Amino acid sequence: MNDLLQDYLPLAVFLGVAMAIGLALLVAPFVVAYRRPDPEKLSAYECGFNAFDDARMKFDVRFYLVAILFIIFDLEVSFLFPWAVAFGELGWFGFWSMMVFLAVLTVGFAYEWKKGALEWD
Amino acid sequence: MTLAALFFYGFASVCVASAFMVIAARNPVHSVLFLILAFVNAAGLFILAGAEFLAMILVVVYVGAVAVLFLFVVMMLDVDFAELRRGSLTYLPVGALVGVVLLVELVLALGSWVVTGGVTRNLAAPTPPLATLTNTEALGLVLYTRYVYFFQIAGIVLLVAMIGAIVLTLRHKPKVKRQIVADQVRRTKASAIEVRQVRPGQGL
Amino acid sequence: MDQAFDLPGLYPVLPEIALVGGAMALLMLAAFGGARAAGASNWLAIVVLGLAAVLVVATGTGKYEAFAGSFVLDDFARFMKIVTLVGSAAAILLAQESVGDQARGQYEYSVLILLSTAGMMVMISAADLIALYLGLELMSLALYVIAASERDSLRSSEAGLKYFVLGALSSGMLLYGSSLVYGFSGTVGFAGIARALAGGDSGIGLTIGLVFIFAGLCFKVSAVPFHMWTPDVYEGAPTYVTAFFAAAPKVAAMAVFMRTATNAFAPIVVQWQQIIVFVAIASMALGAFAAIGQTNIKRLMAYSSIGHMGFALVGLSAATPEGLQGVAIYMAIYMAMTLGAFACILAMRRADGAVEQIADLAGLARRSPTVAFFLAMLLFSLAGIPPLAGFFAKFYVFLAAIKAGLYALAVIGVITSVIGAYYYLLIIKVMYFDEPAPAFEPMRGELRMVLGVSGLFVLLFFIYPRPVVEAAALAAKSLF
Amino acid sequence: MAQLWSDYVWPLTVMVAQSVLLLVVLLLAVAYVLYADRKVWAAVQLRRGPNVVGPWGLLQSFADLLKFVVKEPTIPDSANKGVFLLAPLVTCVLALAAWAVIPVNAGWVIADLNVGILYVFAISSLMVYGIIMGGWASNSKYPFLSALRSAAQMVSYEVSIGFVMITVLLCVGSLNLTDIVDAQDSQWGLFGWFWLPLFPMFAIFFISALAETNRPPFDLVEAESELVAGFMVEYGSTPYMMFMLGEYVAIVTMCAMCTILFMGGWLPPIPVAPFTWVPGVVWFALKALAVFFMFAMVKAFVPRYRYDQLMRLGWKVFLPLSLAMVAIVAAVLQLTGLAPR
Repeated sequence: MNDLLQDYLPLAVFLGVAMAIGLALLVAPFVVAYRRPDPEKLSAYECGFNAFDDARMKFDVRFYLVAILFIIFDLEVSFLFPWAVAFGELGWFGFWSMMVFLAVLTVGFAYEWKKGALEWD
Repeated sequence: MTLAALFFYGFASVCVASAFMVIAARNPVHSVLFLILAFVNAAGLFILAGAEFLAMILVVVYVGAVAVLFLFVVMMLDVDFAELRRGSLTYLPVGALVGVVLLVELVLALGSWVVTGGVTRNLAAPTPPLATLTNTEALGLVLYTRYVYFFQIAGIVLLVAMIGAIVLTLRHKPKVKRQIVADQVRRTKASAIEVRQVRPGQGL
Repeated sequence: MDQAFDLPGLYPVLPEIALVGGAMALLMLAAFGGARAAGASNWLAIVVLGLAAVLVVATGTGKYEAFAGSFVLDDFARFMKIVTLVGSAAAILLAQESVGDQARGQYEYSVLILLSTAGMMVMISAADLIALYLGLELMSLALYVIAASERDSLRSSEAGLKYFVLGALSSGMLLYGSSLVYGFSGTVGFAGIARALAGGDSGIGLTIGLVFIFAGLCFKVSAVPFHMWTPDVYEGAPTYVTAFFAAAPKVAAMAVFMRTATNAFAPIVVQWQQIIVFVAIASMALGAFAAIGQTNIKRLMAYSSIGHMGFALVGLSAATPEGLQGVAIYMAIYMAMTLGAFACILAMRRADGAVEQIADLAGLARRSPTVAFFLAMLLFSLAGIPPLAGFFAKFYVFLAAIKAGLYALAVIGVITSVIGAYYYLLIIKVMYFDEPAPAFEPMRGELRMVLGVSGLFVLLFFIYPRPVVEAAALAAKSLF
Repeated sequence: MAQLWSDYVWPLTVMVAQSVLLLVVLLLAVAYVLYADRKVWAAVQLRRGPNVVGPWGLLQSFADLLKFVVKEPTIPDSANKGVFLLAPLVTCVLALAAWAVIPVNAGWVIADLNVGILYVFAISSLMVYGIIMGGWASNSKYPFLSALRSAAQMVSYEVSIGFVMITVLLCVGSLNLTDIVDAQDSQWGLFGWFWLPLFPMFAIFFISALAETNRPPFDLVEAESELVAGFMVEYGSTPYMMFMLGEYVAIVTMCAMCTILFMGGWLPPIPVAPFTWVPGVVWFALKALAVFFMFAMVKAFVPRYRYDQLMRLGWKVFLPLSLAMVAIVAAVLQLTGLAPR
């Protein structure tokens, strides 16, 4: 337990140092650089003319579908990690256990494919 | 160990504070970003508890996948959350009451908690010491054999989620021309080119 | 690795495997087999449910355990599983709509029903908190999708969303309770929890955990403090979906409620008895009073089902084998009555679409006397008028309550059922004595079948009640 | 007091020193990787590339840094200021964070985590936030479209990367990155590394890494002909540079991961005398550089994918292929009894 935390302490230190470097870079131009903002300079870019309307808009539900499918497959991958690590000791039972799990999700995948959820139009 | 305690209080207080900000922030995107902060701090707490695998999975699944979906929804859906929120103040007393009740119960429950011999004796699969087995492997050793039933049900739940996502969201636009790679590859010279003799002045 | 996991151990789980395997096969067949296979999916789903029922019966009697005790197949599980499977099959029959309803032709409906039923079976057999939770989620997730399945209908989407949000809240409570129970007892198995409770040194934490678990389960059976979703979801969801919601999931949730209460929390029966008594009284009262003003028949059925869950919980609060026998009988009869009533509601359709106001039933007796007669019988039975099945259902639970010394509860139950009779009789009055409203379209064959079977069951139950009563007695005994 | 020194202050100082050292080396490496990228690209197009600042243009990247720092930072009026500035910070810090667990030689690693590869996986799944946040906070149309595209794109290839990692883990039996390299140590040298038995997965990993880091041919995020510069349109000065820095650090990370997973990390290609004398870190750098050379070449001569083709490749080709390979590799290991115990 203590050993475990000792593994993570350098990680925390490293993240701290990385954060410091990042912050330094971010702040640097605000300190040293010349600044003279004007309204034209600070307007949103839209190919040279003023923006027609707000950039917040509704978009295709397809992006949500991709995100949802990703969550499902991400979970599948998460289930695979401990399996892969313990694989040698699990034997055939563990192997088939995972194959059944993957088969269930492959059925879902085939269904998605056939329904056209993976098409992009 | 004092360092561990320091980290614990750091993670815990940031976690609670950001959880509070999730409901207090005016901008829903800020809410989600605070939610992510809360998740990351919870992962930190998991590590302090020795559950490094769960900590990473928390980050991968909740921060890397679920919160992305949340962000999609609140950033891009263009919902006027201020409007939605307007009525919510009237429910505040009820919500606060429920929250207080939960808090009191939690305090009562944990206040009386002593790890009795019974608790540790009853454990179905005690965690092996970290020195001998990483907790990823310890999990792997029981999840797919001893707890195969739960594991498979989890698979079926994911299947239902897939079907549900498609039933509820998939719509096909009519008249979309799609690229069918197999058809393109299958074209040969014979099927694609026709050689015709064109007589001058007559055309085809 | 662990030799306990050889294949013969899977024998009692075969019905679940059949359901899930059947659902996946159906999904593949319908997705790849074209329109004809998709059209046949409802019938195939019924075949799969039948197969599962046969497999349940084929296990004979006695108690089997699988997966280190997470899965129990005893007489109680068998009884409840058969009831659930019949309920799901009937719901698919009711949904087999031949004429132009919009969502038809979607084979996902029957696949989701199969998977949801698999979740119910897992719940019914659950002997630990993880199995309970997973079964519940499997069931609910499919239900959320089904509730919102008519995407173009605002009401359906709203119903799905409401159901989902409140359902997620209830799952959260259940999980919170489960984690408290696990933390204080060190185990998730029901037997282990009972041992820890009997040991007596577990403090208040287990009781608080119990309260939260019960709150989560009350959501699922729509008992009173957690009933808010019921009327809106019943009204908003497509009617054939409501018919499903009102039947099988309630049975499964009640079954898991019974097993949790009697197996895991047996040593603190005094504590949970109080909760159940309160919930039962509140549900009966709300079911009786709130239903009176309703004009929409689906909303009315929602309040009616809340009331009926209250009556069923009267049996559970007795915490005796007789009481649980009463609940088992109650759930079987309740399901028959509900499905019959929904067959009639689904038949309320005119050329311009389905209607669902009580006023639309006016003069039904003159338009189609047979349907009116059966519906009247079902309503009488729901009201609990002898000698119909509904009377016996109430009789057994009240009897058990009196035997357990819960006199006040039994008296309140009788009073609320008298009040509740008022609105059932009101519908009968509308059907028989009001000026006829425009006629409905003729009833479909499947609806006739469901209505006929449930009507006859309700009507003739008193002649030969033994099989159900005895099976329920066996079932209740196996819990103790 | 002396105990406080030996227990806390000294170890912490060492850790900070190590971290700073690694980060400085990493940033220097990135500066020259950037230079190499431009040079390779230029060479393919028969140009010179940067050749003015310093001998052969070697100081070009440092001049760029200086230029960015003295440029005027602008924050659009309509932007969400906090998130706008947070986005580049997140991108940059996350990209650097992955390096905490990457071993460049036996024992040369900041934090030797048991779950190292999962940590890298987690970090790479978080990289999408910088882009979404930047795209959203700019409150401008091009960044918005770009953020959408990139989120869907990165998420799609994440899954295949996960499956590829699983196949490697099956052969190793540990999540620790040092263990993964050690598992490739054999008498056959480079033929014992995983690129040979898992060649299809190596290819999938390489291509997915391109997509994951938004490199050409999958750079639809910035696709200058349609989205101008994607989510970075509104950025300038160091915030812009931090996005670029994050991107390149992520590329170098992916090269390093390729090296560790498939090319034996710091192991010499032929385990005999003259090769074993060379320090491991040199081998590691050489291998990572070789992978980066492929990155650069792909950028130079593969045309950009169309969005639907990109999604098709991810979901319909890589996902089923890598999923099948997980099953096949597991079956083969189980049948031959080669699975590590």
